[in-house]
Amino acid sequence: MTNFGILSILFLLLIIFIVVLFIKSMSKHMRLNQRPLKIFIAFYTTVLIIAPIIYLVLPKTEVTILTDKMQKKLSLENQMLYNALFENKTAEFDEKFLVNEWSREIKEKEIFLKMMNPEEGSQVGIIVQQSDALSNQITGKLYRKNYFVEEIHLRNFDSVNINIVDTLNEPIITWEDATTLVVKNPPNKKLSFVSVSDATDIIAFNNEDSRKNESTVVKIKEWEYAGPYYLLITVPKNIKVWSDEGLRIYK
Amino acid sequence: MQLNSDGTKPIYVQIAEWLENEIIADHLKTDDKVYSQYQLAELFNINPATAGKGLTLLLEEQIVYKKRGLGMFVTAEAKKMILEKRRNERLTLMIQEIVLEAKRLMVSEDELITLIKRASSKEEGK
Amino acid sequence: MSVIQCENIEKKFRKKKALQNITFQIEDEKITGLVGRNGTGKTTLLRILAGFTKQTSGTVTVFDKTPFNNLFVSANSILINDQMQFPGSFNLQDILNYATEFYGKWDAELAARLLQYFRLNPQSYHSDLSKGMKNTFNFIFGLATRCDVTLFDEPINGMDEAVRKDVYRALLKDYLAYPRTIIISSHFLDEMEHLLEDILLLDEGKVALHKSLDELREYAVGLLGPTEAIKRWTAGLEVLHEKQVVSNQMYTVLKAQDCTFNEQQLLQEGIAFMPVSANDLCLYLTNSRTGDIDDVFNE
Amino acid sequence: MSLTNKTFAETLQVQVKFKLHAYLGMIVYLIMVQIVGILMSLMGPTGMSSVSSFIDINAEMYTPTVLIFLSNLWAFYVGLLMTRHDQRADIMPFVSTRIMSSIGDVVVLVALAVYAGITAMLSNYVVRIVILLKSNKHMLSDENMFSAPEVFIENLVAFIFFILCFAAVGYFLGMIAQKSKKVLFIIVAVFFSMLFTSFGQEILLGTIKIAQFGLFSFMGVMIILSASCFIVATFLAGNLEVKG
Repeated sequence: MTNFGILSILFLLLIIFIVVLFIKSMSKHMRLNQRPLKIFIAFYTTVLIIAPIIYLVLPKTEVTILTDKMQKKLSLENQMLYNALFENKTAEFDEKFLVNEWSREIKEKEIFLKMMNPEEGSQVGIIVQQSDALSNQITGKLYRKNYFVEEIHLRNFDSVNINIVDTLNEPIITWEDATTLVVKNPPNKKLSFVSVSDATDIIAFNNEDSRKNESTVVKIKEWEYAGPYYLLITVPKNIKVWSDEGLRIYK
Repeated sequence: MQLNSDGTKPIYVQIAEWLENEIIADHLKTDDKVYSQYQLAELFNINPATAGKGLTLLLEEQIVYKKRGLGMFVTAEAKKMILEKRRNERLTLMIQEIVLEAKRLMVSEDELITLIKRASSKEEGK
Repeated sequence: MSVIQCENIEKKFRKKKALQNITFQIEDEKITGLVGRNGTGKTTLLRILAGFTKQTSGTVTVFDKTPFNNLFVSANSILINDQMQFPGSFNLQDILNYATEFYGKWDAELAARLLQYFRLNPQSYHSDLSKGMKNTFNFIFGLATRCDVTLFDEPINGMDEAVRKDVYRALLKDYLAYPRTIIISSHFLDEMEHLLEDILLLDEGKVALHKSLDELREYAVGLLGPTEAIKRWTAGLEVLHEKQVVSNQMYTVLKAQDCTFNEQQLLQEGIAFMPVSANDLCLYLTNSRTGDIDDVFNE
Repeated sequence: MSLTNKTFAETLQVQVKFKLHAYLGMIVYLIMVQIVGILMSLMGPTGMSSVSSFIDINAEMYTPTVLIFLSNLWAFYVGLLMTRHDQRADIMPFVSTRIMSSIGDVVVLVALAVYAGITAMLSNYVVRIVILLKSNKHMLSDENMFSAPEVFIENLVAFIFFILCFAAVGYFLGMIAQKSKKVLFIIVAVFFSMLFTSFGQEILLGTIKIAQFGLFSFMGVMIILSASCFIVATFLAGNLEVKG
């Protein structure tokens, strides 16, 4: 700490020196008269006084910071969805988690599932379900569970968790040919968060709560099953499903 | 009116002389109020103390008199006294010059007196 | 009543003595001329009186108070010099406005009228003025404060002759209307000696003379005549100044009190009496006695 | 002879008004410094980012830190400048004593520090407006003077004292420099040697620690530092002659 302290003080003195030189050279070139001075100062001051009011009325996209209770509830929902997917009882979750649905008639007796860029880690969990129907109809349902950003530490703030599910891009699911279904990870999504404060760390008083800023990290919660998406594919029994990654098929 | 400030004559003397001239010229008559030292100071652009000194000079010679709180006024004999004084001064000066000149020309005192007497009788004979 | 009293003032800058053994008193409502050659400590003396500088030893009182760090003295005295400066962002009008607030007896109308007369634009800036105009403004400032002790240090430097004349006149008129203690130091003694009542002559940090101007005029006499005759008459007397005019004629200045000789005799020997002007006398009193500039070239 | 006899307080009042006007230029420098501070805040916010396989998260933090820092430098400079001969000479044509002039300087510095503190805090809101207008970012935490007035006021008060302390140190060093360049050199040398010795560091860090206990101890440290600087400087000024 002490070495760092010395360096920062030396750095501070260097900047003092530069600023003093800057102001000195400025004062040589400027002719400051009373009236324009007063007008300028009054203008600046007025702008500053109005600024907080403007700031207050400007529209802002606020994020909901999850409480522990909320987060538990959301996690529970995720768990229930997960269970439902394997028990073919998804109907009650459709309203909340279903983001896309399709069906397709195929002539062949088999289909191939292909994952694009699996080395990045799939963001989509695929569940294949056999139905008793003897048609050539294949249906797909894309679910998106609750998804959190966890532990955003910002200076004096506690770490916060945020449900970012609404903001994610969807995976891309396409038919490469008549029998090959390709699932591609969702395109990269950039999320920017801003926090503003009147407090600075120069005068961070010995307040235990505001001292958790030793490590500033953003962590994305790793779930037991990777990725925020599930793709539920329902195929008739007479159609075989193949995949390079191997599959468990549920009845 | 300009004062001569080359140092030949102190300013207060010049002020006194100027006031005397005013009296001789009858611009100031008996019992007239004389300019105050402040008026004189402003008139001649001089320090009032200097002007005051000029007035004091006249006061001492009794050409003016002081009325308490009112100022200085011309005395009745002022004009006469000034004329007398100037006459004396001028004559003394001229005689001095004559004496000096006579000495240079090696004219004796007796001869000089004779010369003066002759000039005087000539003047009377006119 | 004496407004200014100095007793044995000494002022040292490092080791150099700027003033020594200065003792004098200045009475109320007098205009005193402070004269002396360059570097004889006139400015230092005025700065001590104004409380800008502290004397090394001795006592100074202005209104019976020590001027250094004294608010009362500061409120009732002003020193005008050409190093006077005002905040760069103030125009002349701003300066005058503040003077109204600072000085109890400030005459704003007089200041405004003088500014107009001397063609100084109230909207202009002090630092933009030429030297003469700056000094004119400073003079107006000093006059309008109506301070009971007003000190002018070389107030007329850089002014042209017409302005100088007006300035003298303005000073006199305002002094007549509002008498106060004024000290003026100036090189132009013969131009303004009619304004002065007293003369304080400094020479090499000491008071050489402190007299009324009239006394000064009668203080010395000049004798002009044959060298040999003058030498004979002035033997043993204090000679203030002497100068060989032509080979056998010389000019000598003596104290008037010493000249008890018979004028007639002197005149007979061809020696003429001449009055000595105050300006010349001050020069003689402060010149080094060992001759003048001519002697440098006569070697 | 009728002499004016104004009280110390009356004259001081006029003098403070005079000096505030004379230092209007300094306020303009402050504004310029703050504008630089606003730009610096916008260019380099304190923040961090994290990249996961398909989400990049970037989080930024905007506080008045830079503005306070720059305002402090400005205050230091103004304090230093006030002690310069030509600045002190500005009052000489008017009514003053050296001590009064110095007290006037202190009052003006306090006023300037208050102004600088308020404007520095408010400048942060200009930064916020620009951020909001530039892109619609998610507000992770919006702490402002309406939602958390206690934070605003606490920091404002602390900043004013912080700025004042810088001004006081500048004033003190400037006055020392006027008195003797040698002493100034010694003081600066002592300060630097303190940075490099463990004992000196302990003193400095101890002071910082005490200051960090809370608003009141921070104010206490700042007041003690500023007051001692001002008192010594005023004492020096009382004996300081105006050179000519």
